[in-house]
Amino acid sequence: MIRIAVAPEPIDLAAELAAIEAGGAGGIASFTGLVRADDGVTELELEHYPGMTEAALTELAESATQRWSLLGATIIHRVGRMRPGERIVFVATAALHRREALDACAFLIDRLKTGAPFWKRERRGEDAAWVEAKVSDDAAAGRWGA
Amino acid sequence: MIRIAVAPEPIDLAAELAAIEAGGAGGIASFTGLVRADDGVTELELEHYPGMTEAALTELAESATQRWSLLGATIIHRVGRMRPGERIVFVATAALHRREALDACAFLIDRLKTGAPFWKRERRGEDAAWVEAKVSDDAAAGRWGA
Amino acid sequence: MDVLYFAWVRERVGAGHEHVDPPAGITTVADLIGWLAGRSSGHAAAFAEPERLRAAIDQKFVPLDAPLGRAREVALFPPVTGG
Amino acid sequence: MDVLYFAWVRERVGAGHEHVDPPAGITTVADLIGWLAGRSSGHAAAFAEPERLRAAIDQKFVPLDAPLGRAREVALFPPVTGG
Repeated sequence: MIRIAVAPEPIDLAAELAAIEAGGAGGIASFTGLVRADDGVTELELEHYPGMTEAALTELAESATQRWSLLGATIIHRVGRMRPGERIVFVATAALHRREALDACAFLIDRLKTGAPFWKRERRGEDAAWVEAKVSDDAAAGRWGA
Repeated sequence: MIRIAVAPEPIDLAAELAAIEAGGAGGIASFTGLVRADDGVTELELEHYPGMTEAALTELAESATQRWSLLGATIIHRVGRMRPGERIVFVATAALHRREALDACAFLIDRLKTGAPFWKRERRGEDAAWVEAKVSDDAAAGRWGA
Repeated sequence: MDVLYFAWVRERVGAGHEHVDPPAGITTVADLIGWLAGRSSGHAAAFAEPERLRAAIDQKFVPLDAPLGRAREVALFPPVTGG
Repeated sequence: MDVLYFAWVRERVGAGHEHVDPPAGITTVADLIGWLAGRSSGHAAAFAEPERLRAAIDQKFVPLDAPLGRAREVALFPPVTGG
């Protein structure tokens, strides 16, 4: 019921949603993060810490299933190079009732932003720059308490 | 950027997500409601008020786009007969930043539960019963203020 | 005036819609419900407990004490249960 | 002890990992950072501003004042920016 994947392949949303829907839930909440096409980025590169990444995401999904009654939790994070409009991350949660699915989904994406070892580098034509962490991400992760 | 559909056909999640992703967003939040398979229901029937339904859903989506900076809002509601595990409703919101997409998605599904003219009838073998409205749905819709 | 019924209201009345011409004293949705209840035993069963009903005038939700005004279409139904 | 570097820390050091054997006085992550800074000009550039760094010991996030203990793998990197 927990599914974690970290891979360079494009994220297959239809397959991931079908898998989590098969668990008998009443509601599925999901969040998909995309490479934004609006700010001149021509390519995004995602670096991660192999081994620790999967462990951190598994721990994050487990903490969600302890906090809410979930029938499923999926976290898929793409790594490597991707282009504007492509999917970077997908999280989904399944529960009998919508509130649990919605809250757990928001929790997972907020916590993932600050609690898993990924680093983004943006390319704009010839220039490449590491993305700076946002203070607002720490605040969002903190909404959920310890 | 607002897409509303009320139809007896199964909801094509992959197509709906691809459509809303095409708007250049940074994040897409979605919620899918399924016919629960756990409580003996053999068939669910959804009745609605043609004309008013589409108007109510359009108004709901517009109120979300006024409240949050959304690049897209989709509400698809199935009507007619469906079986356990099938999708009843799908809402999705697209925004530059995840918080807006997540909040607007929760708003849409909470408000849809009490603000659009749909009625569910559950069949369990030979028995059929209209579903009673939940007080908790009024409370959830009320979270978002007037 | 067209009156529409949905869900168990429709089932008890035995029809999804009807055209009615209420008398002059019927000025609110609640008045209309009371008047409709006298049309048949099915109507009486549908409208026995007005507190279980909700209404729309010309496809907008309204409370039961709303004036009918120049309503062309009034719908009566149980609380909604979509989503 | 294996030391791993990510993102701009890796780029400035010029390597993704190295095996080091710090002296006995190096007991915390912050001590390790200060000691690593002396290994090359690349290390010096990577570790010039420790407040911009984050760390993990044996694949768990730790604060910079965490004791190294029996760490087998220490990772040094900028604040994470995934999702």
